[in-house]
Amino acid sequence: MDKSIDSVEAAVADIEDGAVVMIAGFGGSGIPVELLHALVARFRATGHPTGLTVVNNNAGTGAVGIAAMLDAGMIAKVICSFPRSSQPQAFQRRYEAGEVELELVPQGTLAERIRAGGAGIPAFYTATGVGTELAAGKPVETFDGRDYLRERWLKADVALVKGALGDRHGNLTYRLAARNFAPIMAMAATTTIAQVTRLVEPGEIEPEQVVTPGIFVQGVVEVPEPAQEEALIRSGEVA
Amino acid sequence: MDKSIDSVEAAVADIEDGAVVMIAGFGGSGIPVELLHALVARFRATGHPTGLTVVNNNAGTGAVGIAAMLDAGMIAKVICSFPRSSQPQAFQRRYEAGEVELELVPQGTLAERIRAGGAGIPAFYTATGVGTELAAGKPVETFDGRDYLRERWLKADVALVKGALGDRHGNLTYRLAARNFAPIMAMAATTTIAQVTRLVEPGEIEPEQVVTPGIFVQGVVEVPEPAQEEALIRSGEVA
Amino acid sequence: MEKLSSAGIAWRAAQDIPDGAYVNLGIGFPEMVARFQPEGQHVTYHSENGILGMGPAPQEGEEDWDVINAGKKAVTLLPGASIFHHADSFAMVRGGHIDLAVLGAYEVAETGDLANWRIGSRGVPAVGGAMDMVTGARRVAVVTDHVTKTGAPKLVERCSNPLTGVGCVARVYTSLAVVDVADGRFVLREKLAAVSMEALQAVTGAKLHVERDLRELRVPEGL
Amino acid sequence: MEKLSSAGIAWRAAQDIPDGAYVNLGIGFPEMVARFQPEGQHVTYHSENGILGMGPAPQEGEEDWDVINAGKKAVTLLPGASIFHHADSFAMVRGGHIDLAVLGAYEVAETGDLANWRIGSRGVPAVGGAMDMVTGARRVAVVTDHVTKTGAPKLVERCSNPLTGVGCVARVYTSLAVVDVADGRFVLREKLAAVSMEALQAVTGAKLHVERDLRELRVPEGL
Repeated sequence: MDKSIDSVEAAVADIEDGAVVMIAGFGGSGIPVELLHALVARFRATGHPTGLTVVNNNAGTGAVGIAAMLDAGMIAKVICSFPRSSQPQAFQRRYEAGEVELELVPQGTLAERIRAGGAGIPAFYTATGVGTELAAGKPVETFDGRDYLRERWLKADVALVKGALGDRHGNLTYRLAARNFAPIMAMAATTTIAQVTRLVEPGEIEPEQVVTPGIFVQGVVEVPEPAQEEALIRSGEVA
Repeated sequence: MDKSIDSVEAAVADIEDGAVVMIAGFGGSGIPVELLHALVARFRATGHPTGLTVVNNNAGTGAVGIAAMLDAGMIAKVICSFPRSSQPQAFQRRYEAGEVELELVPQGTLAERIRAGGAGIPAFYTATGVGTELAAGKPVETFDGRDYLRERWLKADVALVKGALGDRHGNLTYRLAARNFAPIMAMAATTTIAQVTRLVEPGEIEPEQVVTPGIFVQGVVEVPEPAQEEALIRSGEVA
Repeated sequence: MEKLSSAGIAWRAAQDIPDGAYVNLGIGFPEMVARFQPEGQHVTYHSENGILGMGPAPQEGEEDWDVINAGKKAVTLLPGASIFHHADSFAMVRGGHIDLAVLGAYEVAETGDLANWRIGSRGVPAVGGAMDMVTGARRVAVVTDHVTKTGAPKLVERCSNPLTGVGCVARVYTSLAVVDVADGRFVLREKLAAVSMEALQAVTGAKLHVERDLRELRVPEGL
Repeated sequence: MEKLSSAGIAWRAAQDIPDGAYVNLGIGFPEMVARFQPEGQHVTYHSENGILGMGPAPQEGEEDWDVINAGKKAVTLLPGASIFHHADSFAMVRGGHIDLAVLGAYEVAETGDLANWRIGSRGVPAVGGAMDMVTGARRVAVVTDHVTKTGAPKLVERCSNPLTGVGCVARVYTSLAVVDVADGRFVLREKLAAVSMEALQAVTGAKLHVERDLRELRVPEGL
């Protein structure tokens, strides 16, 4: 069972039009830049995939990563908690032109909906958002005297994540706080593709150190010197 | 902020009559034997704590650990998935005599209810148990054409867990599959006490290697050569 | 009546496990399926207590009692194994990440209902992870003798014992046959050559339907 | 009117944080509270993106952009820090494990309602973790100027902007006063000596109640 894939191009080749794509990362940390840019390149060359729904905490910065996808015009909808950044133009333009739909979800509810999708929990209750405009349309239930909203799971066709080590069985580790959404997105997607800084053999990651077990990962591609999105933007060398 | 405690006796001194106590472990793996035996000793000496509700996957084996607590008569109720073992007499006797109440919960639902307790989710839906006698009294809801039961969170006054390393801030690691219920029980209890094989200084556990962050742990006590319950029972040296 | 040994049933069940599958084996007899994994296939075994990549039992005296399976027996970790907590373990199950669960049974109904955790209301009830497994795994198979120790059918129209799950079983490997559950009917896929259709139906508590592709149930000699 | 600087407000808020507390600081101005943690007290700072035990910003040029806070600024990890994923991070928040959240505000109502994520319905809405924080943290405090840039009261009877949470704020540290929310009323706990009761009430959009223990709001010189 070897889940390794030879190139980022091959890794994103099967993503279909209209797919729901979870993209790991918080701000620039954990964004799988090379996978996203391979996806943009594929779209520019072929017109596919298009009409994507992207799930991420944010909605892109500058002209790289998710912003590059927005600029290319391949995203129809964004599900996120914070579609603002230091350079939010890519999203802002599309949003104000009515070219991209926004589903705004509180960050913790977003994380829990994703985790629920991965864990087979179709709905759960949270106090987050009760009494606010983001509660619109959501059933309210009272438990032990407190009101809670019912929230639904969130699943995806594809998750794109960035790992540190990855073995051929799909076991992953992450670099520091680049972990953020990756482990739960890997759980919630039918197909999870991980770019990893180093592809290793099964057994090279200690069983106790595995953060994402291989059962949640369908493809692993080595990107030995990955761009860090924040560093990339600050460097001014924009892809 | 030093959460270390000098002795197992001191670590269990504040557990009150009627408390809900989550006890980590699956079979004999991960059972905090020394904490449990300190609790039994305290009960034998003082008559307290008594009337406990114990949450564990099982209900004790032989005459040690949870079985010793049952034999002592300090447990009023057990919430578990599998109250059978190779030597189930302690529970069986009390159960058949009507001296201990049993709440039987499917193992995955038990784990998820505990996790929900720790994560502030008062209720969630699961397909587990639909159409069975364990669904009795539970609301059923249909999502996307499939029926699910609504299950409530499970919280505790105290969790007793067994770690490998523990630092003074309460950060924990676990030994191999002795991890099992400990991380989620630590989240779900008001007070979590961890016995650890080695008490270390903050910083000695790498941030990425911490399994249970210290925020979930209120007390850490070093037990340098802990008994492993299964090994203890097999050795025939029963406490 | 000629019948397969437990090893024979386990061998037959093992042949259907696809390469690369993530599999959970129930406590007891189903664990035997792992022994007959075909050469060259890679199957990853899951254990409820937080292990993926379980290997066979260690040599006696080499046991590490913190590396056990759901039946509390000592196991080993293969290269590529991982350890996780109980909520993550059942997220794998409930979330549909386990490709196949192989369980034992007291009864399987033609509706796919399974009863395997309790006989009537006797004794101390113990459910473990079975209810989670049968609703969560993508496919549920049963390995069992075709009849009970007293000769009563285990394949029935409706279960008489408390249910583990409703409509959850896809295939049953018995000591006499391989039977699928399809649209509320038992469809016979394979049977031992030495057992006649009439004899098989006589020890089965519900109608066995036969479609074109009925085959002989064969296992290697010596099992 | 005399008023505290931002640093003065942050200093005052920091004095109330108990030793051993787990604290989340909102993006922007609230982050300043960490600078004034009293000597000898141990406070553990949580960041939504999966860090406990955040330390101050690194030297310029030393940034590791995989160690950032919720505002995407580079931070450091202190001894005893831990890293976890986003669902675990918000389990800490939602599960009531964070002792204190300190946030900014557009408006706070005497009912404890908070509006801090959106002005009216203008622009691209962005909520981040604020709604989770105000319902999940055991205690919610606000640091803010007493009035808006145009001089309008921020402490009001009812919020006019979209709510972040209902009845969630326990205490407000402003540039003029420290005000508690208690039983649907604002209770003034401290005020600057130079500001009269009348002047303070005049820039406050709801009745300020005074109980016996009204004290002077004082911060160290130079802040």
